[in-house]
Amino acid sequence: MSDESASWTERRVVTVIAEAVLYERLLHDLRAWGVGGLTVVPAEGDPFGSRVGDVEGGFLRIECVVGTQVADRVLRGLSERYLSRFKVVAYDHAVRVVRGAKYP
Amino acid sequence: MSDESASWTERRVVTVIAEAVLYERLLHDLRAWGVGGLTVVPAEGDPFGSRVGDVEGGFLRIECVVGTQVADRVLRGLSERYLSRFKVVAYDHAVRVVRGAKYP
Amino acid sequence: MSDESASWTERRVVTVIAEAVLYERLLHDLRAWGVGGLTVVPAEGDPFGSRVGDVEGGFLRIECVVGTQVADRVLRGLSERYLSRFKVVAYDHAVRVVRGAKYP
Amino acid sequence: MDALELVRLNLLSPMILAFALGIVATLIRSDLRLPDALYSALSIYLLLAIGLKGGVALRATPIAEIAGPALVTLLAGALIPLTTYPIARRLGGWSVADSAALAAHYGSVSVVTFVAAQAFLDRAGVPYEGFIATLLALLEVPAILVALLIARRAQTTQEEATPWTETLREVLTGKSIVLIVGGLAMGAAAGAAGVERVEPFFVDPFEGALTLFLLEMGLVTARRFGEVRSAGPFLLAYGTIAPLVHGTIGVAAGLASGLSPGGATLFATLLASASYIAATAAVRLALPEASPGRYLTASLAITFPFNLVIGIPTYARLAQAWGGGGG
Amino acid sequence: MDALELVRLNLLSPMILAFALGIVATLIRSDLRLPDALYSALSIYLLLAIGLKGGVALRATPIAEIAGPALVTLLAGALIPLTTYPIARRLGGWSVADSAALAAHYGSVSVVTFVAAQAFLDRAGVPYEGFIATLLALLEVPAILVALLIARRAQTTQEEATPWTETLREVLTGKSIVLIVGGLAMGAAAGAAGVERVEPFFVDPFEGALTLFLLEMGLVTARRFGEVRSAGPFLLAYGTIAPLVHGTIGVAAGLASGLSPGGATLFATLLASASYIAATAAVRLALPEASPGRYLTASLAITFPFNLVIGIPTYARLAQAWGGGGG
Amino acid sequence: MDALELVRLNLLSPMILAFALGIVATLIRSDLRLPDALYSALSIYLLLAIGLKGGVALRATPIAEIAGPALVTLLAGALIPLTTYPIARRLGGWSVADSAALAAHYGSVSVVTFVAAQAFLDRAGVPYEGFIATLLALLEVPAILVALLIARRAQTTQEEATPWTETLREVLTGKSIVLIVGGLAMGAAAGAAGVERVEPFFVDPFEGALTLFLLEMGLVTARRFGEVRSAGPFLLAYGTIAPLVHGTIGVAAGLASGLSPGGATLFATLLASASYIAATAAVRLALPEASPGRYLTASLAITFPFNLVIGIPTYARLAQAWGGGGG
Ligand SMILES: Nc1ncnc2c1ncn2[C@@H]1O[C@H](COP(=O)(O)O)[C@@H](O)[C@H]1O
Ligand SMILES: Nc1ncnc2c1ncn2[C@@H]1O[C@H](COP(=O)(O)O)[C@@H](O)[C@H]1O
Ligand SMILES: Nc1ncnc2c1ncn2[C@@H]1O[C@H](COP(=O)(O)O)[C@@H](O)[C@H]1O
Ligand code: NA
Ligand code: NA
Ligand code: NA
Repeated sequence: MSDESASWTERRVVTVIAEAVLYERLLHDLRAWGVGGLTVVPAEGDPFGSRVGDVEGGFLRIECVVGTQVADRVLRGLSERYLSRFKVVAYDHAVRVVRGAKYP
Repeated sequence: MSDESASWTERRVVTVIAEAVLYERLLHDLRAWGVGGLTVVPAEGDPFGSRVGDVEGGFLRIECVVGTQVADRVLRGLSERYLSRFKVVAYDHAVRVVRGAKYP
Repeated sequence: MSDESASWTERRVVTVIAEAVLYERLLHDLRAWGVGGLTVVPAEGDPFGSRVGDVEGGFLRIECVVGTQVADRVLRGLSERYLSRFKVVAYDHAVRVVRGAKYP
Repeated sequence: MDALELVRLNLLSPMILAFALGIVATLIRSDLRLPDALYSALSIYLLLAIGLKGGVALRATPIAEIAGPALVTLLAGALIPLTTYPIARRLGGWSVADSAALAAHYGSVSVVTFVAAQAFLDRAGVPYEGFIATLLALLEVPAILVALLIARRAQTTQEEATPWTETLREVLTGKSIVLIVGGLAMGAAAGAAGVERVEPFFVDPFEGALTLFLLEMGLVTARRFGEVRSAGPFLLAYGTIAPLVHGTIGVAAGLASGLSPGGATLFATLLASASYIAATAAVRLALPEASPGRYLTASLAITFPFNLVIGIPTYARLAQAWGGGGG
Repeated sequence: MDALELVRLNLLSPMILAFALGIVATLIRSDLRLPDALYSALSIYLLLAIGLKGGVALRATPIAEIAGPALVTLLAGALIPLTTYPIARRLGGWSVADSAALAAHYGSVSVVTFVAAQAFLDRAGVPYEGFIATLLALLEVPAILVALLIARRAQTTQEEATPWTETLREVLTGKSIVLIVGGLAMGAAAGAAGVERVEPFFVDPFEGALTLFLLEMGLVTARRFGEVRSAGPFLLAYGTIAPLVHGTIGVAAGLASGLSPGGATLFATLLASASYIAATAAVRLALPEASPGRYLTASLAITFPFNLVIGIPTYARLAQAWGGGGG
Repeated sequence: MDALELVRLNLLSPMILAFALGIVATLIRSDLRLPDALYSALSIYLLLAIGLKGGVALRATPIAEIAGPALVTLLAGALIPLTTYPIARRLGGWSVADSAALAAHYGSVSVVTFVAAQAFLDRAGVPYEGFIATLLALLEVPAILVALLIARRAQTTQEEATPWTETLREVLTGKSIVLIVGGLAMGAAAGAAGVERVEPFFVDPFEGALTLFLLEMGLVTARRFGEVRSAGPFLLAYGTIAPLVHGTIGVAAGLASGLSPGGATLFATLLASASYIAATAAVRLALPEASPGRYLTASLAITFPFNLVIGIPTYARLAQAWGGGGG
């Protein structure tokens, strides 16, 4: 084990910030695009923004560690199905993980 | 639309961690420095730290997607007006966004 | 001061996502590995995952700004002591900070 | 009780005062903020509590007595969006999505306004039919569906649209509907004796919890005041005239369908109020291109305080006058 | 009270109805969710409240009266894991870690099930010894320790294991134990007169708060139903037979050690219920390789609803029959 | 009631026991933690509730009766920082910022201590003037302003300082002040009859909610015990002597300005207690270079438990002795 653990791999972290109301749909789509796991943190609405979150449960910050291809697929999918219609912010960046095999 | 959506742009994400008590001031300054939107997540105090958050509402983790110039301005501004006086942590890094035009 | 503030330094942000139940142990180990401060955000369980968090207090997202060596030590330590046994996700990436001297 | 006394009773209740405090706090830029979790917890509590209470009453109500008001409710739920939509399109000059969103909000119902009206009647000592919470549940959905259907017909392009059945499912399983309908079912199943042991939680502290909730509503409402100013005269006009019209019709229809003056007041409040939970969630999902700066500002920052302060006592006064409540 | 009436009383209580509502909401894929903070707040409240109430009773109880039941409790806490472990190993063919985890969960106790049983007796008007909450505190720990010791003996490799004393400390200082034991101490120190002024918070609204908590438990339980299906027949069999066996023994042992029929019902519930707080936390820390899909699914998605709906009234009926409660 | 009985009554109240439980939980390194949202929710509740209650009393109080105590309060709010500052500078050898921060904290008031004193008197059956919550609101601000002014004068460099008016606004619109003043206004406007219907929420469960809050205070306090040790003797001395001195003066001044022994006890508690909400927020903003390891440790980890356990019964005893309450 100690052998494998020493090796870093590069993966990508995709961050999606979206109205809570989109949660179920996003989960469904992210899974379809190949995301294997994710972490959700409740976020407050944007004080500069439209404050729709104020009355309907705020925003969610979703973060998933994925491989490059999944990252591309997620960003493309979000762009096509969400970004033009909904209040969604999405970006990704490279990170260094251990045991990268867990995130294909 | 599908054309535009395929193109990634590089932007920066500035992350600011600060005592909740600074919220109003930070909002005001961030806006002045050109930040167009942001996401706030309530954070717990640092267990190694001074625990001032314990009694006055904890910390906030503020995250904003911005262009390079705004990022520089924010980090410089924070450094001048906050970092030496307040318990503030700030950093930024490059991310890949779709529809970068939204974050000048 | 304005002189020093103008200079950026590169540091690393290590992000650890772990069951809340591991909190005390993680704090202890992170400190031992040289982490000087950190920010904790409560996170919800993974809807795709085993949902153990549902009944025992969810997950934590821990974020620490550290130097390269500490980052290596933390990732290696997590890999050896946590990743194979516990539900822990950990990664790091480079960031630009002001007053890097605070995070050795 | 005369009109002035009703107004005084309403304005000086802790509920309304808390709402005012929230507004003031925002205007003086206070850092007062309720934790999001408290807001959700309170709304879950309020929805479940009115459901429970309504369910107990429902169980004791013969179907014959409720059939009339229920029918009128469903009718109103369809008619209000059908009138709101063309008004917004023509008089407001709004887009299809914006108009349909407004229709969904004004056809549906504001739970908090309803609850405030109940508390108002309790304070004034005016009796009302307990089963009216059932009508609230009935009125939550139809207007949303009608409005979405209108938008669907009017819009030609439906890029990447979610299937209609999925939208329907999302509306019907929305948390506010699940909680009210669930509460009604719980109350009806458990009955008065079964619910008695949870009354120290769901009934006695209710008005206090509502007071805290209205503090938060005040904070949220005042944050939208900026948008009221920039929204133009149509929004302001619609947000104040619509509730008066719907409320007046509601009083008449309520009395006509056999409700007591108290019941007719509540019924009027149902029609007069504009949703900002169920309808907003549905509109966010199904009509995301509609601007919250319009529908949310109208329902939350104009009609909600209007009903709280002016509407409710007005409908009560009308119901007394027409219903012969005397008083 | 006859058996049918007991079942009806149980099924139609707001508690159980709320649990059912939670299940339904998950099954129809509603977006209803309680904020995490509300879930924690309610569990802190419930634990402290039953501690307080138990402590007041404990103070008024002669040691002689409690010694018998306490001894039986400790015995049960050791025996249940000692029987569960080999059953899971042999009949289930489970791994050491999985078997020990199951043993820890079924030897320990579900606080919510206990509280639901108390509320059930209160509704039925059946008296019980107030000090039994003390036994609950006693039963939380031993089974966990025994199960971890079993696993320790059986496992050869202990890679990077945390020292045993550290694990022991973590189990003993877990929040549920601190709150119950702390509550007991507070109640015993303050006495009935001291606690009286906090009763409008900790006692009167208790059953209502429990109802809200059970709504969340329903949501959480139903999310595991998928795993029940995929978990295989052993899990389903163990999750329903074990509580019946432990509960029946519990009724007999409770009555034998001098408890009233009501007390024996509670005692049976302690034995029959399976933990999903204290034991789960301990197992996550000390046996992370055990699969939550097994131990948590069994205790939370099978045994918990089983006890709520079938177990508790069954134990109560048995205790009446054997204890001569008449009825 | 004799002194010993007062101490016993205090120590064995659920409030103080919960505080002790919180301390113990931290010392044994339990993972017990209240969600942040619960902590905020409870403090909003407590502040609004004491405001409401005080406002109802205020409405019934002739101005003449309150003028004396109010004047003394404002005086004390100015004098305590004026004495604290030089003491910290000279005897403690502290920096300007640290000394001014300490002055702000000890001149201002701890709401929880005040509320605990009220609950203590309620338990002891000692009557007091209800309007004293008004004095609490009066005492929150002046000391903070005086202390910040002192610091402003003493400091030469004010790098990037926020304009003074902005700081003043931030202090005055801080959430604790908005909630207490708002609650007072609500209570005064609604009157006893108006508030009655929210009493099952804001009044009856109050002491229980306070008990839960003190559990959290115990957790938080104990986390600072390490800093008490490292902080040196001056902090410990000031943190225990100052409340005794201020409290004793408070008893005398309270009685002299016409308060009953119960009222004088509360008044003494106001002076004796040290803020850790309003003052802390203001100091974080305006004097960020002051070390929380000093001012927060003194007010939270020393003076707060000191007043809870020793101070309050002492002031009550003094007030009885001097005020001729007999007892
Ligand atoms: N790919 C991933 N990206 C981000 N977080 C993850 C990922 N996979 C798992 N997690 C987090 O790790 C926790 C445990 O995951 P699991 O082992 O799937 O139960 C989850 O609750 C998530 O918070
Ligand atoms: N530049 C940004 N950086 C980070 N988050 C943003 C940004 N702009 C908007 N958001 C998030 O997206 C949500 C919707 O924004 P808006 O469309 O401005 O209402 C906000 O509540 C924020 O949480
Ligand atoms: N190295 C770090 N990485 C991330 N967050 C930090 C770090 N150091 C401090 N913080 C955050 O900054 C706040 C103030 O820290 P302190 O000055 O140590 O009290 C803490 O509560 C943390 O949330
Ligand atoms: Na309506
Ligand atoms: Na058991
Ligand atoms: Na003071």
